[in-house]
Parts: sequence; C-alpha cells; structure tokens
Amino acid sequence: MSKVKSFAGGTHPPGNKEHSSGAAVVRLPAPEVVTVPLCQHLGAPSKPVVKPGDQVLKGSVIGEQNGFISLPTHSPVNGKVLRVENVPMPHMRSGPAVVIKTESEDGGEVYEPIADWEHADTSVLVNRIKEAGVCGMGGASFPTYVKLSPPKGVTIDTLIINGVECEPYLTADHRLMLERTQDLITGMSILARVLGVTDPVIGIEVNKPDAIKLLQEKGVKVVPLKVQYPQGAEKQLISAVTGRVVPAGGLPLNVGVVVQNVGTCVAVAEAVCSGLPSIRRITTVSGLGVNKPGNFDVCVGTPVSVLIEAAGGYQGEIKRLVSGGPMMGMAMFTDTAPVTKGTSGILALSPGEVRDVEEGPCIRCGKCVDVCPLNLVPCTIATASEFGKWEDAEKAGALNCMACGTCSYVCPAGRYLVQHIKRAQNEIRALAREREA
Amino acid sequence: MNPSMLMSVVASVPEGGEPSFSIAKMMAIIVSAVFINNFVLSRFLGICPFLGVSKQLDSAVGMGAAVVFVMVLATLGSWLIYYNLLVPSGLEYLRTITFIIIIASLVQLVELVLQKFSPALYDALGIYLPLITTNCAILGVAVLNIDDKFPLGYSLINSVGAGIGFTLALVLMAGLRERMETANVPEALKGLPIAFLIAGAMSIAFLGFAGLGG
Amino acid sequence: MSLAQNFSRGIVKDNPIFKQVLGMCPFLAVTTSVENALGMGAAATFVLVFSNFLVSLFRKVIPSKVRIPSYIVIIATFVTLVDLLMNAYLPALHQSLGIFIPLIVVNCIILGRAEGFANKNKVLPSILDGIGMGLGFTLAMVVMATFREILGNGSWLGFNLLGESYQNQPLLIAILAPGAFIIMAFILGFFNIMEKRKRGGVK
Amino acid sequence: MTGNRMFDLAVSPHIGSSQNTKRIMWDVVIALIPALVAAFWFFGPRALMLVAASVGAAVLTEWLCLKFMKRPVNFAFDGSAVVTGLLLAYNVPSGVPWWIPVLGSAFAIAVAKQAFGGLGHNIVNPALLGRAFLVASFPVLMTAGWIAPMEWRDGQRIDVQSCGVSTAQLSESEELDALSGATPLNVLKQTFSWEGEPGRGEEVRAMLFSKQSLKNLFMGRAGGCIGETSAIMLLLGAIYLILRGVLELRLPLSYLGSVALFGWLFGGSGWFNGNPLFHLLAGGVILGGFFMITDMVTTPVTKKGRIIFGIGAGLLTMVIRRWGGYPEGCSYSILLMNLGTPLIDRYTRPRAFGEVKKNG
Amino acid sequence: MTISVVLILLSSQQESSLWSAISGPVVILGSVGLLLGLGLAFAAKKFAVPKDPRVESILSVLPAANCGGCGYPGCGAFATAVVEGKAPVSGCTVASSAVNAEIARIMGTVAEEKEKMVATILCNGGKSAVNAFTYNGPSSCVAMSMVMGGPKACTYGCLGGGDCIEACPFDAMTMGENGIPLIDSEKCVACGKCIEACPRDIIVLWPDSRKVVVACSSRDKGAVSRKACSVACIGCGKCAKVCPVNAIEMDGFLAVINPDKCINCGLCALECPTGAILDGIPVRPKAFIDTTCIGCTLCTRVCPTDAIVGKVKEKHTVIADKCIGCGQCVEKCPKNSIKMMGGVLSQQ
Amino acid sequence: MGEIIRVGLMLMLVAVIAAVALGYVNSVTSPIIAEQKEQAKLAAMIDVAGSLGAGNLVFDSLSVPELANPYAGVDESLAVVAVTDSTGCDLGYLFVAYGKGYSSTVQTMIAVNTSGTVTGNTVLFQQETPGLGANVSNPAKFLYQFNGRNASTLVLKKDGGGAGGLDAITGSTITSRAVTSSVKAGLDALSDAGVIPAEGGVI
Ligand SMILES: Cc1cc2nc3c(=O)[nH]c(=O)nc-3n(C[C@H](O)[C@H](O)[C@H](O)COP(=O)(O)O)c2cc1C
Ligand SMILES: Cc1cc2nc3c(=O)[nH]c(=O)nc-3n(C[C@H](O)[C@H](O)[C@H](O)COP(=O)(O)O)c2cc1C
Ligand SMILES: Cc1cc2nc3c(=O)[nH]c(=O)nc-3n(C[C@H](O)[C@H](O)[C@H](O)COP(=O)(O)O)c2cc1C
Ligand SMILES: Cc1cc2nc3c(=O)[nH]c(=O)nc-3n(C[C@H](O)[C@H](O)[C@H](O)CO)c2cc1C
Ligand code: SF4
Ligand code: SF4
Ligand code: SF4
Ligand code: SF4
Ligand code: FES
Repeated sequence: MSKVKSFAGGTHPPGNKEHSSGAAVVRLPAPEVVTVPLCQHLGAPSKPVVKPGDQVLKGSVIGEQNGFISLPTHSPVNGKVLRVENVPMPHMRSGPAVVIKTESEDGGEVYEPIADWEHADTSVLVNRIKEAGVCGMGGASFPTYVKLSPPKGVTIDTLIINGVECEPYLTADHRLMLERTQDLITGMSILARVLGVTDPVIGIEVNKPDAIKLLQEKGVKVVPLKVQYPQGAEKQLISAVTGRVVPAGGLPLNVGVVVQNVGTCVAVAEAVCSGLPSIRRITTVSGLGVNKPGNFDVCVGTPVSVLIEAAGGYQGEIKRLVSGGPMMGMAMFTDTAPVTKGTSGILALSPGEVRDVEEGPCIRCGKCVDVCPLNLVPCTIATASEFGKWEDAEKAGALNCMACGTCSYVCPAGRYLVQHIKRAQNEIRALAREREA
Repeated sequence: MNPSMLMSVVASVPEGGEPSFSIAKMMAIIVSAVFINNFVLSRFLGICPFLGVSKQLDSAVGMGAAVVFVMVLATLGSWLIYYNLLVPSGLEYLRTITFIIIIASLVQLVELVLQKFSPALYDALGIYLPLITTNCAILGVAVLNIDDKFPLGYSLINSVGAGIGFTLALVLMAGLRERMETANVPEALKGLPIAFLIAGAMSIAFLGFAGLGG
Repeated sequence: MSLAQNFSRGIVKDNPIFKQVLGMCPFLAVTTSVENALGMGAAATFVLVFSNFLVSLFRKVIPSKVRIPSYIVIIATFVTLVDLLMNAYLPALHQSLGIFIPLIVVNCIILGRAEGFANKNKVLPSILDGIGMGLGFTLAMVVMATFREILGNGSWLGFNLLGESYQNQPLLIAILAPGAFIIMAFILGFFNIMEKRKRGGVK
Repeated sequence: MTGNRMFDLAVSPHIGSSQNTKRIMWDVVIALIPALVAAFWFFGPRALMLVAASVGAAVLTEWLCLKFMKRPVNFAFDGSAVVTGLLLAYNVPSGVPWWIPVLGSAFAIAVAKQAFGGLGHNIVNPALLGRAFLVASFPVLMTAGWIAPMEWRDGQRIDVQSCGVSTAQLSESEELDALSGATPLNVLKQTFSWEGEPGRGEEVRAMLFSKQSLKNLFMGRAGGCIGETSAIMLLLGAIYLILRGVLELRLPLSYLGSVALFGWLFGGSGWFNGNPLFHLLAGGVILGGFFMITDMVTTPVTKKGRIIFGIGAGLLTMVIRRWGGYPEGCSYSILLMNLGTPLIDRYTRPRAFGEVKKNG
Repeated sequence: MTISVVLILLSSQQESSLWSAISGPVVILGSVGLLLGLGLAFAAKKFAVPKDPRVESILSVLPAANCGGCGYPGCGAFATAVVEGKAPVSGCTVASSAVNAEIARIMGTVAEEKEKMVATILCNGGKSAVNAFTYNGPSSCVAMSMVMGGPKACTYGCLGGGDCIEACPFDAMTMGENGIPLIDSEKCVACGKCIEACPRDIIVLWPDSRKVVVACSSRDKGAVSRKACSVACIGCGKCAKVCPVNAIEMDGFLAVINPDKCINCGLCALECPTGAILDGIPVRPKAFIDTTCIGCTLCTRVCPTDAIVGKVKEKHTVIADKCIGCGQCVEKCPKNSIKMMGGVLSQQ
Repeated sequence: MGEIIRVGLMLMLVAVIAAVALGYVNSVTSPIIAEQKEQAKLAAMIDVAGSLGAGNLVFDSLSVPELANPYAGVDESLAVVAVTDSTGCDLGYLFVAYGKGYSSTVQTMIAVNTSGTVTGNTVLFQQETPGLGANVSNPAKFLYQFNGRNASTLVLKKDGGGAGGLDAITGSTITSRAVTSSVKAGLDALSDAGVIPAEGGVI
C-alpha cells in the first residue's frame, strides 16, 4: 500500500466503523405514516401538488420542481395524504412536508426504463435524472442533474466517484459498495456517458479493503486513499486523486472534474434502468446509544424513531442525537424528524463519545492551523469573529472555510471554531451585500 | 591661573581633526541607535506618535518611513547650519530655535514638494508629516548629534539608525496592539494603559540588547 | 468659562498628562526623581505661561499663514531662555534634565495650548490657563516621580524613606525605562476605573 | 415507542480529540519534574523551597487577579499558572532569597499575563518577562546568586569538576577568583574580554569545550539556574511531552539547530571556532528550547512562522552570548521574538487551498 | 546667507556690547524669519487646496495638539475624517466634552432638524420566552440562529446572545436582567450597527419621543405565539380598536404602531392582554380644566376613557384616576381651557 | 504679492523680537555659565588636590613633550596639571582619566603625588546604570581603594590581582575595570614620560 494517495492537512478521528460495518443492509418496510419532506434537496423546496385527502401512488409526484436548483418530490408509498404542513426536519427547525398514511408499498408508478442508455441521447438521461428527483447522497443533497449540465465551454474530463465515507461511524456507503456493486458500476457508467468521460475512477479509503478488492475485481478503476478526515470532501478528494487544485471559491468543474457519491450512482442507475424515482436510501444507525447498530434501507419520510427501533432501541443515556456523521452532522432535538435523501446516518451518542469541553480561551497552540485542509488559520479567523472584526476575518480567508470541523475536533481549548467562522461568513456576506446596495 | 588652560584639562575637547571614518564605528552607531539605545524604548523620544500611530500596522509603516526620511533631512540641515553658521559666529545658543525652525520648514517643504511632484509618495507619507513637527525624536536626533560631536557622516548614519529604531518599535507595537484588539483585556486597562504595558514589556525585552558590543 | 475654571481645568479635569496623555517623552524620561520632576515642571510651566501670554497678546496681529511658525519661534525663544538661565543658576539640574530642556520646544502641550487656547482667548485667561496646565503637568510629573523614586531608590526628593537596606536592593526597574511605562500603565488604568465609576454613578 | 424524545442540541463536530488545555498544562508540569529532582540533587533542599514558593505565589496571584476582575476563578487551577511558576523558579539562580521567585511569579502572572487578559491573550512569555523583570530590578542577586553544584552537601565552594575546569588548573592560571561560583557561560563571557591577551582565553575555552566539561553539562554538574543545568533530565521530560503529543517540534528543532549553527559560527573566539555542543548544553538553551520557546500562547501559530521564530531566537541567543551584556541570551532572545510574533503570524499566513496569488 | 555673515562681521566691529550681543541673533533669526514667512505665504497661496469649510471649523475648535491619539496622523487628518464620517465626533482623546459637543454641532448642522431616533428592540421575550431545546455552543446570536434556528421556541424573538451589544460602538447597550438588551437612549446615536448585527432583524430605529412600542415580532398565530412566549403579541387586535388615533394596524397576527400617528397615550398598553406593548412613560400628566371652560362637551366626546364629566354649558372636571394623560382633549378644547400638569410629558 | 511680503515681514518681526531677547539674556548668562563651570571644575580640583598638601595650592598646566596620550581610543587626551604649594614646591599632579565603561565614558579626576602614589580621586562624569555601575560615584563602594596605590597595584582581583587586588563593584566588573585601567594608563603615561617614577621606584 505504498502508493496510497491523500491530501495535505486533516486529522484522524477514531473511525468507530466496526459497530456497523459488518451489518448487512436491512430493508425496512414503510412505517404507518410517512412524513415526506419537500425540502430534501439543496435549493428551493418542491411545490406541493397534493392536498389532504388525496390518494397518492408510490412513485407519484407530490411536489413539483420549483426553479433551476430544485427537484420534484415523489411519494414513497401508496396511501392517503393526511396533511401538508411544517414539521421538524433533521437539518432545520421545521420545513414543509407531506404526511401520508401508508396503505401499501406494492407497485406504484415508475418512469419508462431506458434500457438502451448506452445509446440514448444524453439530454434524455439528464432529464430522467432530474424527473426522478436524484440529488447528491453524499451530504449536500445538491440536485445531480445540475452538476451534469456543465455550462457551455466547460469540458469535463474526469469523473470521480466518492466512496470515501470519511466520517466516523458511517458505513452506509461501504455496505452499498459491497451489496449494490452492479448498480454502482452501471450508475458510474451512465454518469460517465452523460459527461463524456471515458474512464471514471472511484476513490475509497483503505479502511474498506473488501470494497476496494471487490470493485477492482469487477474491473473498476479504484484509487485507494489514506484514512484521513476529510478525505471525502470534494476538493480534497480531487486533490488526492488527480493532484488538481480547485481554485478558492471555485467549483470542481473549473478543473474539469465532477464528483458524485456512490449512493448517487445507484440512484442514477435505478432512475435510468428501472425508471425508479429517488425515494429510498441506505442509512447507518450507530453510536453506543443504540442497541444493535446497523445499516438500513429505508424510504424517505420514515421518522428517525422508527430507525432507532429497528436498531434495537435506545440504550443508556443519550447525550446527543445526530443526523449525519459526528464531524459535520446536525444535532436533532427530536426523533420525530424524518429521513431525507441526504440522511447518511443517525447517531445516538452516549456521554462518553461526545466531545464535552467547555469553551476556553484559544491558547494559540496552532493545532487547528496544522490540520486545516484548506490551509486556513482557524484560530485567527475565529478570534476576529468573536470580537466582531469581520474585515480581519475576511482577510484571513474566512469565506473559504467548508465547515469540515477538523479544526474544532483537534482544538484543545474546545473552541467552537466552525461556528465562529460561520458567523463571520454570515456577517461578511451581509456586509458585502450592503456594500453593493 | 589661566581659565582656558583649566578648561582644556577638564572639559573634553576632541583632539586634532575628525577621526577617520570606520565601518566598525558605523556599525556600532547603528546597533546602538536601533537596539541598545532605541529612541522610543530606552531614550523616550517620540512617544506621542509611538502611542498614537501604532494602532494599525499600515499607518505604522507609513509613519516610520516618513520619520526616517525627515530625520535624515533634518540632521543634514541642522548639522550644516550649526557648524557653518552658528559655530563660526559664536551663536551656539541659538541651536534649539534654529533647529526647530529648520525642522518645521523642512516638513512644510517636503509636504509641498511631495504633493506637487510625487502624489503617490504624498499619499503614503504626506499625511504623517504634520505629526512629525511636534515629534521629539526629530529634534532629539539633531540635538544629540551635536551633543555627541558626531561628524556629518556619522550624524547621518545615527539619524538613519534612530529612524529605523523608531520604526522597529512602532511596527512591533502595531502588531502587538492589533493582537490586543482581540484580547480579553481587563476593563480598566483597555486602551492606552494596555498600550503602555505593551511598551513596558517591549522595553524590558530590549534590555536584552544592553551592553551589546560592549 | 470663569477665570478660576481656566486655571483649575489643567490641574485635574483636563490634566495634560493623565487625561490628555500629551508630552509623554519628558514625562517618562525625567521622572526618575522628584527633584527632576519639579525642575522639568517648573521649566515647562515657565515656557507655557509666557508663550501663552505672548501668543494671546499678538493673536490679532499674527497672520494665520505664519501662525504656527510664529508660535514655534516664540516657544523656542522661551525654551532657550530657560536653558540659558537654568544652566547659569541651576547647573546640576540642567545636567540631569539634559536634552529634555531643548525638547520642551516640541512638547505637544505647549504648542497645543498656544494653538488651542491662547490663540482664541484674552491675555488673562491665557496666562491662567498656562499656569493651570503647567501646574497640572508638574503635579503629574511629581506623582509619577514619587512612585518611581520611592520604589526605585527608596527615597523621596532625596530623603531616604525606606532605609539603607532597601536602598541597597531597591526595585531598580522602577527608575529604568520599562518601569516608567509599566507604572504609567497602572496610573492610567486607575484613572480609567475612576472615570468609569464616576460615569456609572451618574447613570 | 421511542418517538418524540427531546434532545440537547450542540454544534458540530460532536466528537473531539482527547487533548485539552488542562491536560496539556499538567503534562508540562509532569515533564518538568525530572529537572526538579536534578535541582534537588545538585542544589539541595533550598532549590525545592524556592520552587515551591514560586509556584505558590503564581497560583495565588492568578487566583487573586481572577477574583479581582470577577472572572471564573477555577481558571487558576488549569495548570498554566503552575507551569509559569515552575518555569520562573527554574530560571533564577539557586542562591537567591525566597522573595525573589515570589516577586517574579507575582509579576509574571499579574502583569505579564492577567493584565493582558489571562491565558491565551498575553503577548510575551510570562515566566520570562518575570525573570527579565527580576534581572532588571535586582541585577546583582540575579547575576551573582550562583551556588556551585553539590556545594550544599560537600560544603565546598567550588566543585572540582564544576563546569569542567579543575580547581588546580584554575589556581595555576590565577583565574580562580574570577570564576568563583560562576556558571560556564559566565566563564566563557570572561574569556571574551581577555581578547587582547593571547593565549589566556584559549586555555580556559579549551577546558570549557572539553569532553569532561560537556559530560558534566549534560548531567547537570554545573553552576546555573535552578532548573536549567541538567540537560538529561530536561530531555527526559521533553521526550515525555513528545510522546504525549504536546510538543510541536518545529520550534525546538529550529531553535536548537540555529543555536548550534551560530554557536559553531561565532560561539568561540573569531569565526568557526565555537563548540556547538557546548552552546546547546550550557545555560538555558535546553530548558528554553523545549519548555519556554514552546509556550504556544506567545509564539506563532503557523508552521513557517514557528521555524522563523526558532531561527531568530537562536541567532539572538548567540549574539547576546557573544557580544551582549549578559552571559546568557536564551531568555531575552525568546522575549524579543515574542514581540515579533504577531508580525510573523501575519506574514507567514499560509495561502489558502486553491487561492491564487493576487491579493495577499 | 552671505549677507548675514557680512552683517555679523560688520556688527562685531561695533562698540556697544549689547549691540554686539544681539546683532548676531537679530540678523540670523530675522532673515530666517523673513525668508520663511515669505516662503510660507507664497506656498500657501500657490498650493492652496479648497477644503470643506466644516474641516476648517472643526480644526478651529480642536485642541490642535497634533498628538495622534485619535489614531489619525494629526488634527487635520482627524477633522477630515470626521467630516467624511469615518471618525466619530468624539474621537479626539484630548478634547473636552464641550469641544466634542461643538464638533457634533458643526457636523450636525445638516441633520439638526431631524428627530432623534433611538434603536429599539421589538421583543420583550427574554425569560418569558420558552426554550424549545437546550443549546450548547457559542453564545452569539448568529451562531445560535444557525443551529435549528436558535433555542427559543419563538423563531422571531431576541436570542439574548448580545451580538448587538458587542456591535454598538458607543457602549449604548447593556444586557438587561430579563435577557433582552437595554438601550441607553442618551448614548445611542442611531448609527444602526446593532441593526446590522441582529440576525433576527428585530431592532428598529424608533423616534425617541415615541415611548410606546409593541415589543414583539412574532408573526405566528396567536395560539402558537402564546405557547412560545407569555408576553407575545397574539394578534387579538384589541389595541388597534382602543387606539384613539388609529395608530395601530394589524399586520397578520402582529400589531404594528405607526410612530407618526402615535400620541403616547398608552391606552393600547393598558388594553393588551399579554403585556406585549411596552409603555415607556413612567408617570403621565393629568388633564386639568380651568374656569374658562364653557361646557361645550367636545372634550368628553374625545376622551377615550370617559374621564371627563360635566354638564353642557357648565364647567367640566377630570376624574384624575381615569385620566391617562393622552392629551386628546387639549387639542379639541376651543377655549384652551385644558392644561396637562405633572408627570413626564413627551408629546410634541 | 503685498500680502506675501506683509506676512514675511510679520514673521521676521517675531523672529527679531525673539533674537533681541535671546541675545540679551545670553550676554547676561554666558559669563555666568562659563564662570560657574569654571568654579565647579576648580572646586573639584581643589578638593582632589587637597590630599596632596594643605594650604594654598597653585595649579599650572604641565607640558611634557613626550607625554603619550592613552585616551585616544575614546577621543580624549591626557592633560596634566602640576600642583605646587605656595612656595613653588612640587606636590604632585592632577589629571583626568577617561575609561569606556558599560554605557558611558567614565571621567575620573586623579591626584597623584610625585612618587606616583594616588592620593585623591573623584568621578567627574558617568552615565552608568543606576544601582550598578553608577555606584562608582559613591567613593565608599569602589574608589576609596585607589588611594595609596600606584600603577603596579591598580588591578582588580578578578583580573589577576589576587588577594591584593581591588574589589570590583558587585555586578559591575565592566565599570570597575574601565576606571581602574584608565587610571593605570594615565599613571603609566606619566611615568613613561618621566614625570613620576616608574612602577615601584622611588624618587
Ligand atoms: C450555486 C451552486 C452551483 C453549482 N453548480 C455546479 C455545477 O455547475 N457543476 C457541478 O459539478 N457542481 C455544482 N455545484 C455543486 C458543488 O460543486 C458541490 O458538489 C455541492 O455543493 C455539494 O458538495 P459537498 O457535498 O462537498 O458540499 C454547485 C453548487 C452550488 C451551491
Ligand atoms: C468535510 C466533508 C466531508 C465529506 N465527506 C464525504 C464522504 O465521505 N463521502 C461522500 O460521498 N461525500 C462526502 N462529502 C461531500 C462531497 O464533498 C461531495 O459533495 C459529494 O461527494 C458530491 O457527490 P454527490 O453530489 O453525489 O453527493 C464531504 C463533504 C465535506 C465538506
Ligand atoms: C541593563 C544592564 C545594565 C548594566 N549595567 C552595568 C554597569 O553599569 N556597569 C557594569 O560594569 N556592568 C553593567 N552590566 C553588565 C553586567 O551586569 C555585569 O556587569 C557583567 O556581566 C559582569 O559581571 P560581574 O560584574 O558580576 O562579574 C549591565 C548589564 C545590564 C544588562
Ligand atoms: C509546552 C508549554 C510550554 C510553556 N512554557 C511556558 C513558559 O515558558 N512560560 C510561561 O509562563 N508559561 C508557559 N507555559 C504555560 C502557559 O502557556 C502560560 O501560562 C501562558 O503563556 C499564559 O497565558 C507553557 C505551556 C506549555 C504547554
Ligand atoms: S472547518 Fe474550516 S477552518 Fe476548520 S479545518 Fe475545516 S475548512 Fe479549515
Ligand atoms: S486549536 Fe484551538 S487553542 Fe489551538 S490555536 Fe486553534 S483555536 Fe487556538
Ligand atoms: S448600535 Fe447604534 S443604533 Fe444601536 S444602540 Fe448602539 S448607538 Fe444606538
Ligand atoms: S442581536 Fe438581536 S437577537 Fe441578539 S441580543 Fe440583540 S436583539 Fe437579541
Ligand atoms: S513629547 Fe510628544 S513626541 Fe515626545
């Protein structure tokens, strides 16, 4: 493993993946009531097209696309619409959702499968990916079709599939690579075809040797990567795999690259080959606060509490309930919130696992500087932000921060670096807007 | 008893001619002016601009440059007038008044000339010029050069050194004060007190240079 | 503003050292002993009073274009006078104040008062202002010198206060350069607190 | 049903590394203990007394300051004041009266640390500023209070092998009095002032740079400040810190490296005549290089900045040793570089990932 | 210069010792003075740059110490900065408060007629506002609002992190005991920095003379907002009905006072069932009818609290307990017989 | 143009008034200053030379052609005053030694008798560190040891003087050494020129 690639900076939180990495994905039936969020993707929420009392079919559109960066939302079950209302979300205080009483999960509407995708027009494929509501499954839930429609004059020569899964605890992508290998490869090829890329690669951290081996056997070009947080972040992944540096404030397409998550590939394959809209995802449930950590294939709209039940229920004191990974995930205040297309994991963390230091003054140890993958000086930016020196924070590069949390993780003073920096970003943007006005 | 004889015994009048110019002495003068007898931190000259213009690094650098510039010009002018006009006519006691007039007019002149011929330089340095007239360091260096009986060459070097020493202190101070902007300073010490405290810390640290070369 | 106010203002309310933080160089440099402080204070007061007097007297005559140069000439004249007189009659003090006598010329307080007060006021208020500011300056110098001399030399105005054994091992730093800065920091800090208290009381 | 349970919210990340400020500080305290043992061995119970007084005064002052400023007083026990107190005591000669470290610690904590806002906000190393304050205030005590190693037990004023120069040799060369109870660096400094007299300095320098002398320095059998003499014990502590992941090695390595380089360059008479090993082992370079220059609060946060800091401090140390008014430049060099820390940080800010070089 | 040297040589020949003592300085200083004066006057004419007259007037009141204490290189630069709005009027560290006031006056000549505005926080929730969950993180409002919209159940109200206090350059704000910042109306100069800082956008500039405000910004339905906060506006509309001058409008479920119409009567505050309206006038004046009253009854008709009694054509009286000091009657009285007495009157 | 000239004349007027005042005061004070300097020096000389003999002393400058100058390194020169009593009998010599100390050139006035023994001394000028080198001005700290010594015994213990050497001022070896060696150099120059006997010799 001498040629394991990586990026500069980063850190090594304990992986804790062994809790669930051996657990095969369990497919959960839809619960009695599903609460389907209309704001699962980045961008404008879908516009609801159903009203209470309406009967909906599985796969039918219940919310339509609402602008360029937006997607339609489909019903994951056959059933009756109970309410269209704001409910708590895993990623925000509350958001619009369609609450459906499940009647069955059989049949339902699907789109026309495009069996001959290898020869189909790319615009047909992109359109399918759009109407199936596919968004990134790797975290940001960015509408995938947008990424597949590069502006004129930009050529994409590299497609990197993100199988890194660098967040501790999470194993959903790992299991997906092992169990949905064929779909993954198909999805990869579809994406490559759409983008006109000849040999897509997949980046996987070396802590998943079985996945690397399996994919290599199937003839996929795999780039083994060092275990290092945040290897999975787009810019870091691109730098590790291709050596290219995405300009600050730029997008991967500026260096001719598109990055897609493995889960996204599977969703694309399903949308194209089987005509299935994006209504399910694989999620890890883990942490010492649940009895039997595992990976589950659930339909979106399933309340978190159902997943927890499936994982054997809570165990002991739960200090925190997190949607996503422990580094970037959001703490939830209620487990009634539903799973969305972007929910990569649900963690019930016990007091021993959670970081619990009181915020003290920065002792300028420089650890955050050493680890920041974007070469920022988090301590300086954070202090400037704390004292309201927005211009200093901007000069120090606050806007570049991607909130990966590496700096907060290592900080011995327990500084809330990410939040201080985010606050500075908010203020800087506000000032900039004001200056324009 | 002959008074002039006695004077020559006790007062220190340099013996015959100017000492030859030596690199070693030149270095010694510079090291002394910049580090050992730093104008601000150990001689207490130019404290007002040191406290006033050290809030931001950029203006500290500008001020420093302007001071070096004016110091050299002031030294040149005052030295020439002193030895070529005042000494020959026995009017050494007019030193203070002449020097301050020279400095005041030089500053004005520089301001006008810069404004006219180099607006860029004027923008960078010019704004600091009014502060410079009432800066002890300028008059101080002119007077000290006379007190130390430096020949013209050394005087100029001394004034460059003094200016650099001033700039060094000013720039370090500005950096430290910027850092204090984001520090949890006790309420009572906010503002000038903490600036004095920083100066005190700098001054203690500069004691480390004491005796350098001695 | 009453004449009494003209006089008293410089002593406490607008004290040039502790409130306006002007003329720091001589203040820090010569406060190593109370004697020096008094000498310097007296010299500066002399210059202040007479320059204020003359500036006020001629304020209508001097054209504004050469205002500053004229003031400088006036101030420098008095400084030179002090220099000469002190050298003649108080040579020891002259020696220990050294270069800071000629530097009174550039002391911001003096030009500041000439420009800021005498320039716009009648002769009598200007003189009173000069005396008040001068006294305020002297007082501040004496306060500072008291701290420095007692701590750094165990004496006050030359009188041994803390005994022989202290004088053999005094807190020397108080009369060295760093001591001046540090003590001044705490004096100003003290005034800061007082100010805050006062304002808090009003509220 | 598990539904509808409420949970506390917190900001990400939800997990953290095991490091925390308190742990780091107490680790440093632990790492400094071997040197305390050495100090006891060489300088006797007196050394322990001074250290205890210093630490006590530091913690007490911290507590009083916090109380006075109405800030949480439990910060007084985060260990950083203990480190400051320890290091201050390690930096005074072993023969000083007890009130010297007490005064020094009080100054270090009250003026150099709390007045600037407490932990993390001070601009210069408190222990070193405390020491410099003492040197400026009590120069005689602070430069003449040396006790020769083992004097407390053997009752001898000069240990036969202290600083590698034997009594016999010294009395022969009539320098006995000049070197009484001094430190190796004091002796070296003396030899520089004999420049005009050929041979006189060479002889003593040869003794100082001899193997025997270096061995003594390494073990700590030499005059010096309480905690600085025993290189081996300090290194033991340093290794502990490195293993615990507390020390970041750029600062120590660049500092020690540049001391060695400049020590060789001009640490003897003339050029290229110094003994790098002597300059590393004598005086406070090991203590300073592993425990004081590494005070993260007052040193740059950037990687490049730390290297520049180390090199600058090394150069200043050697310049002061060779040409300055003090025999040892370690503490002043660090203090002086502390002043430049904000500027170094500012000008060594790494270019952000993907940032193009247009506006700095 | 040659001339002066010659003069000196000549003068040294003179007999009088006094003359010889002063001739040298006279010649040298005199010529220097002349040259300098000529040069300066010439230069001043030649290089004159037109300046904002306000710069000159500020310069003339400044202490002219050129100390740099303000952070600007000299008094001139500071005066320019004040005029350009970059430096605060009180930025001079040397100037007395009288001088500062003078500078403010010079600067204020344009803005003088404008009514004094004061920042006002439209929320009084604080401890009365229920927390939806416990929050662990930086105690800044912006940071809080980024975590699930902040810990308060009400998503409109003040988070109490004090970002605004930190932003105020004039120390005009302090954290109140209730967890809502207090604003010192004397210190506030309406710079608006706090408004920028607040992530909830609940700070507005409100005329200093209008003392009655709806201290709530919740647009939730009554039931929702009542659950979230005991002093919330529940949108019942009673205040709008009681307002004698129709200064209150309901914007959905939130009452909004129009400060231009408001007469500070405080009736709405009395009427509000939840106490969401704050009345900043501690003691109100009472109406008093003198003997010139002709008993026209106009006043009884406008009085919102029926505090005026009296028969037609007879002198009316005010029932002091009922009078809320709104002053409506004063305006209506054709004979100017009604005076407002006592209390703190803050009406125009 | 007229305006310009008026302004120029005005400033000239101010300057001329200043000049008159200064010239006058200077003419009054300059003799006093000179006289007073003179007196100070003379007092010091009488004081130091008092140790050579009692009664009215007569000072006269000594010019010895072959007298070397040991102080060229500090830009000073050796000038010697011969002291005779009122009968014209040689008592000894006075000279000022210049030694580069820690932060200044220390000027020590030395009285030496005709047999080359130091009989009196005083420090004329020094700017050494207060509490350290400045102690050289306190005769009880250092200079008391000089009296009765000659060139050969003027050496610090530290510098090889052994038990018979001089004790340096604590913590101020540099200052002590500077004074000692500058005095020794002066004495050596005198004996080289044959004015006083060479080391140990007796005339
Ligand atoms: C306004 C916007 C426009 C974007 N446009 C593109 C695009 O044209 N092509 C593309 O590949 N990605 C595009 N992205 C997606 C980002 O490159 C990135 O993949 C997405 O934000 C999720 O990344 P993350 O999961 O690393 O946060 C865009 C993102 C945003 C916010
Ligand atoms: C700090 C950080 C860590 C990330 N880690 C992963 C990861 O482990 N796996 C992954 O698929 N995406 C990860 N992402 C998201 C990717 O940057 C990127 O958005 C995603 O791979 C794009 O694919 P998608 O649009 O198909 O989701 C991470 C993003 C950030 C900012
Ligand atoms: C600030 C400072 C002032 C000093 N002042 C003097 C001084 O006035 N005279 C002196 O001989 N040495 C002075 N020194 C030098 C040392 O204190 C000391 O004299 C020198 O190292 C010789 O040491 P010793 O006299 O203890 O043998 C000074 C040093 C410093 C740092
Ligand atoms: C590796 C390390 C070295 C330290 N060195 C010092 C030191 O030299 N002086 C000191 O006062 N404190 C030192 N401290 C303690 C702490 O950083 C110090 O109290 C802060 O400077 C106070 O803000 C050190 C701490 C660590 C972890
Ligand atoms: S959160 Fe931002 S500053 Fe911190 S390590 Fe990540 S990118 Fe760097
Ligand atoms: S890791 Fe924390 S303590 Fe260290 S420099 Fe960064 S913010 Fe400061
Ligand atoms: S920030 Fe401005 S508007 Fe707000 S309270 Fe302070 S002074 Fe008033
Ligand atoms: S900034 Fe807004 S939310 Fe925060 S305390 Fe001020 S008013 Fe309340
Ligand atoms: S007194 Fe103001 S600069 Fe010196």
